[in-house]
Amino acid sequence: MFKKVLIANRGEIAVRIIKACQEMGIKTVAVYSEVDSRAPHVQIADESINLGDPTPSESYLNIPKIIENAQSVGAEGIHPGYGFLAENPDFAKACQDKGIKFIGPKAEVIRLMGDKIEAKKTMENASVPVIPGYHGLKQDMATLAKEGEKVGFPLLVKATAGGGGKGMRIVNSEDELEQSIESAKRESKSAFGNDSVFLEKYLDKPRHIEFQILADEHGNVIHLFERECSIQRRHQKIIEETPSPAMTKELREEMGKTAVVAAKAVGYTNAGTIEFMVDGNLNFYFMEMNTRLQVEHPITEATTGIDLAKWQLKIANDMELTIKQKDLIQRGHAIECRIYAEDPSNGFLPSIGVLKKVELPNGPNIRNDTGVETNLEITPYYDPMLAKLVVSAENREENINKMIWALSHYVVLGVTTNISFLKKVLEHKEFKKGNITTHFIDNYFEDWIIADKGLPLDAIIALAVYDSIHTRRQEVVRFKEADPHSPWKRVGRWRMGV
Amino acid sequence: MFKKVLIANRGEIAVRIIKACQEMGIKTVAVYSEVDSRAPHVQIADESINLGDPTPSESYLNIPKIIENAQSVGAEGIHPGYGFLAENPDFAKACQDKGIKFIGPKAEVIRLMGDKIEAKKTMENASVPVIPGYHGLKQDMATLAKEGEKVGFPLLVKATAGGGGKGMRIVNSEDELEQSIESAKRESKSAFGNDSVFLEKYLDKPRHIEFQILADEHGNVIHLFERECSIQRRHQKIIEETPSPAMTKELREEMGKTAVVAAKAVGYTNAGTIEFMVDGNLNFYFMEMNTRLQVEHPITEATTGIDLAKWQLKIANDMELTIKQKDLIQRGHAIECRIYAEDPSNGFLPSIGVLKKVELPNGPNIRNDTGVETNLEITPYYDPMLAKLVVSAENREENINKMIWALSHYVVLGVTTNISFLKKVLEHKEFKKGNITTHFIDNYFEDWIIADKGLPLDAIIALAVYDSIHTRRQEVVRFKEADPHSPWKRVGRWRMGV
Amino acid sequence: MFINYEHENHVYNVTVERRDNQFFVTYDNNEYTVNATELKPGQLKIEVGDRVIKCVISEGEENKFVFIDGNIFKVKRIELTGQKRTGKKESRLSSPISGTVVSVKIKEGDTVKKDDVIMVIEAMKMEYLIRAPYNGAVKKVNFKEKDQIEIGQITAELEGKEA
Amino acid sequence: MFINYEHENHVYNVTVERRDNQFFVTYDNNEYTVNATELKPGQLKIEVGDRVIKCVISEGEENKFVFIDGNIFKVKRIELTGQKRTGKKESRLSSPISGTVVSVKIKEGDTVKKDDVIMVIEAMKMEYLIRAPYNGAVKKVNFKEKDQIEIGQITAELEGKEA
Repeated sequence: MFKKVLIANRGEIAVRIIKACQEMGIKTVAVYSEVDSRAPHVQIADESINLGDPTPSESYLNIPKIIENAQSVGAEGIHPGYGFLAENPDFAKACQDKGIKFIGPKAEVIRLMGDKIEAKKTMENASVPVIPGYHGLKQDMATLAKEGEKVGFPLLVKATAGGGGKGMRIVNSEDELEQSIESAKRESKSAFGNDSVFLEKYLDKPRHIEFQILADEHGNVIHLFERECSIQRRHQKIIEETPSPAMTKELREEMGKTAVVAAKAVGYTNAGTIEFMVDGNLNFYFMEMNTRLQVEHPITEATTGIDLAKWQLKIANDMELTIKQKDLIQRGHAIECRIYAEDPSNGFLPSIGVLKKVELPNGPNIRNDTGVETNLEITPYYDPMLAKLVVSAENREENINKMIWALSHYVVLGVTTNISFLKKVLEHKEFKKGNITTHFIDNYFEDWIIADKGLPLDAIIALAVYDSIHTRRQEVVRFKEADPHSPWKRVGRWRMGV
Repeated sequence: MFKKVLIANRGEIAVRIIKACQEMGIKTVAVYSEVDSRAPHVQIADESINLGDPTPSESYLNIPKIIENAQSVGAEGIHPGYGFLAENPDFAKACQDKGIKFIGPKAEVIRLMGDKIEAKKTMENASVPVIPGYHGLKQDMATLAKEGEKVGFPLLVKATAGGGGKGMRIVNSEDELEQSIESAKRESKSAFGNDSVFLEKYLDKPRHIEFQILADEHGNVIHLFERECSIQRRHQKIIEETPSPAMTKELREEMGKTAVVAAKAVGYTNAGTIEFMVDGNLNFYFMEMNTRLQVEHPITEATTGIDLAKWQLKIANDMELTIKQKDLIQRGHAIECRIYAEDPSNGFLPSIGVLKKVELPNGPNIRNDTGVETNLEITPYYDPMLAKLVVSAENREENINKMIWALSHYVVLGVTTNISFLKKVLEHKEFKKGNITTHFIDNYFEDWIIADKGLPLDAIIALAVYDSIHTRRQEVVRFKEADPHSPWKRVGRWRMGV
Repeated sequence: MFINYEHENHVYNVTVERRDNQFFVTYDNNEYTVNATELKPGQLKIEVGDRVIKCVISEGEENKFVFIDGNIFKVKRIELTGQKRTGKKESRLSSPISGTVVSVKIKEGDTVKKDDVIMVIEAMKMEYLIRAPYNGAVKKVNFKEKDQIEIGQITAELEGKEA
Repeated sequence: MFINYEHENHVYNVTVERRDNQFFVTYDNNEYTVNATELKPGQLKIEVGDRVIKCVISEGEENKFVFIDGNIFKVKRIELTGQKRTGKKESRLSSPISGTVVSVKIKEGDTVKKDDVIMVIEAMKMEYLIRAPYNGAVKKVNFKEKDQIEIGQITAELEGKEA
């Protein structure tokens, strides 16, 4: 097994991988940018390296700097986590060239699957169903506009190199097509250094259902069942669950087999995910392959009992998969909620600031994957996901109630979070019935505003008591002496002049 | 389902049950004695009741006071946890008489199983194997001495009403018999109000292996596999695991069936445990039945995916078991370590004081069941168990490493704990091989002393740095001005004059 | 003691008097007699008659954060002096986030229509569009491509009127 | 600064000087130059050459607790004045725990043999036996049945000598 591994990431995923390594007796090296010097992943790692400037391109995306440091500390492997360099084939290649094991698939496979157009072609050739669309190389506006009309509206514009909703636009009519293409290209250029896009049919009642794959370097490939990831805002998943409420035994078997075929078609190794779109009639289409550990991997771990991060390390160490497909059992139900520093009542705008208090819910079958703690500052440099809350129970109904309990006990003060919003989604009667699609948030929560009834009485009483305890005596006197005839001294609620 | 349940307990088990209730939408009522007024179980409950005097007989063992309070707050059920009133048939009866549902088996069954002699007779009649011994009613010293010689040495003296090592003595030779019987009787009298004892053959290479039972009130009984509980100090379990390293598929099936037979023989309902002794040749004998939720129930939950506390509530609500024996699967491996405020290098003497800092390890498949937190005081009134650490993994070897990692990151400052000791046990090569018996601690750790090499260099450096940061300037000056010729000013380690 | 809390453009006036662990809170013409204990810093247990309020309160630089019943409220304690204060006007021309300007769609003198995109700001790997709140003429553009912009800064000035 | 730490009847003498975040620690004739940061109250990250020490230190009323590398050490900082201090003598006649006396086996004037049980104390539902540390005669019995006894209190006085 590796003696030392560098984790080229930050936040909760760096923490999760560091712990997996430490449990296996592998020494860990964290990297961090200046603003992250006191972050939990730095605190728990055995060693840590300052990458300097917080701008991602100067730190967590800086390939030469990371590779040089890995060499200088003698790391035998690099785990890229997700995001940043996880799906960058040049990084995987650079590791390989320097004799460092990249903990993930081969660079060629990352490159192939990273090109969404080539990926679809490869899958079509392997008889994996794909969504109709335009995946051509001609990227001029005239061609794209023409092809877009052929595919028909609504359609999706997607960045060829994209992922996680970046460089993606829904186009409802011809009018919006050009501006959407332009904007998607620009976002993709900035995020991935590539402005190529493709167009795709937009499905009716679409669900996003993906299959987890593990493949060793000896030709063995298994799938670890599905994850339902339809609950998305701004095309980013916020709630994932498994099993999917839409799934039948037969469909699961068929999609699972297809996922294994897809992975084998590209000679895939290590952990990966085949993302499918499933329509209202349970037709499924290959969407893309994520060549890395997913954010939502814990729900698969909770229901299968398999530690995916540890298997990534074992596979990268040339170990053969000892788990057989027939021995795998999906048991119980798991949900993940992503805790974001963002404002759901204001277009999910990220929120920054100092975390004045973080207190996590805990109990049986409650898993907190977190990269933050009290007094840490949330900066605008990186993704605003603070933590993941993963719960599991014997069945979906119990589990939804468990998640609502856990969210109700999740304290994050100092930045605006999506916690209340997540709770409202879980409490929604259509969610409880399992009637979800990727449009769920847009359909039911478009104009959602937190606390639309204002500050509740209990909060007012609590604040008054708190201030009464914490206000210094001289201040109390000053307040007491305030003009008793002031028009502001009536006691109640009123709207400020706007 | 119940609308409101009172939890007649404290510490981690009260916390665990309160959370189970809350997830199910049941309002909870905590009870507490004066010294526990700020304990976590009081903080998280929906309501709480002060029982006053910390002496157990005045508070957590005070049946009329608890029942009156349950009535006055309108609790429909009482969960007794473990210890205190959990196995007190009078309490179960008193609940029943007042129309409050006791969440556990019927009073008669508790009474029958609480009488160790009657319990064995009942089991023998049901063809459940029992250990040879004297279980007679004659309790005079002459009879006991004579019967003891018949059973032969070594033998065990056990309190008829006992449990958890209280009122239990091992007797190696005739010389020790009388004093041991006397002492066991006294301890039993004080703990259970009953000084009746029995004598029992002491087995070779004995393992303590128990089976978890769930029985509904409609005649359905299932078992949830075994727990290996051989690692004990002073006859109290400190490390439990499942599956047992000694178990074979055939033995598991046979013991499981026997456990179900035993439960059915007494008309058992709700969650319970059949404790067996297993000798070096894998012969097994019924030892006793625990008519309650066990301390170590989480390892069964981790490997079966079943929430035992929730099932207790469902069964008490007349629900039928929906889990069938054939659908149950034991998956992966789970270990529990009991974190005690006690000093393993000094006869496991309890330690009291204020918890200056509590920081729990966390990560995937790490469960912390705890009833304490930073700044809480550990008083001499109750059992010194602070918390339970439960970890699970794909297999035993990985799981032992995981537990060692978790214990190494478990911070409890302010009282002496058994954490370092637990780690040493897990690291022992015979433990790793699974070669364990109930004598394991006595055999390998009799004279164990923490940190026998004294304070390590790193601790000295850390302390010096800490004090340098935290000593006020004027104090530093005073230290600087200390007599430079003092004989104490050589820098190193020396033993104090004794 | 008389206190004003501001929460989402509303002001809540409340008085509180303390006697040991008992507090008398008056709000909206009702008086509440409550018993309260601070279990841990910021963590209060408050009894109002039969009801128990559990909450966690934490102070930021400007705001207080109240966690209560699973919800969080950001509140500012304000001093009112008898002068009616004017609430901060939220302008749709101000940046909703600190980030980098990636595209400027207008220049001085341009005429824009309501909802036209005038600037694109990128932060945390997402794009945010600034749209014209009304029809008008561009008077001044305050940022150019690649500039850093802070939350609340005004992206551009428009002549025209709010619809 | 010169400091003495007591740990399990041993004294450790150490000096430390600070310059910003750099510390010069001398122990047992070696000097260590270390860089240290207090990440959170009591949580230190200390770099000694290539090595990183992570520890958590917490202060009780009398003792400091050091968590390091999975182990915990209870340490007392003591002042030594040049007078050789005598270590506290652990007497086997003192109670190892606070609890209740459940049985007294001896009375004044009795003769006891080494290891005879002289008193039984119950605490936290467990029994602890006080045994005679040597052969001797009972001079005084300080507690009777049902008395409360505190940790360290002397259960009885014996005449005789330690073997």
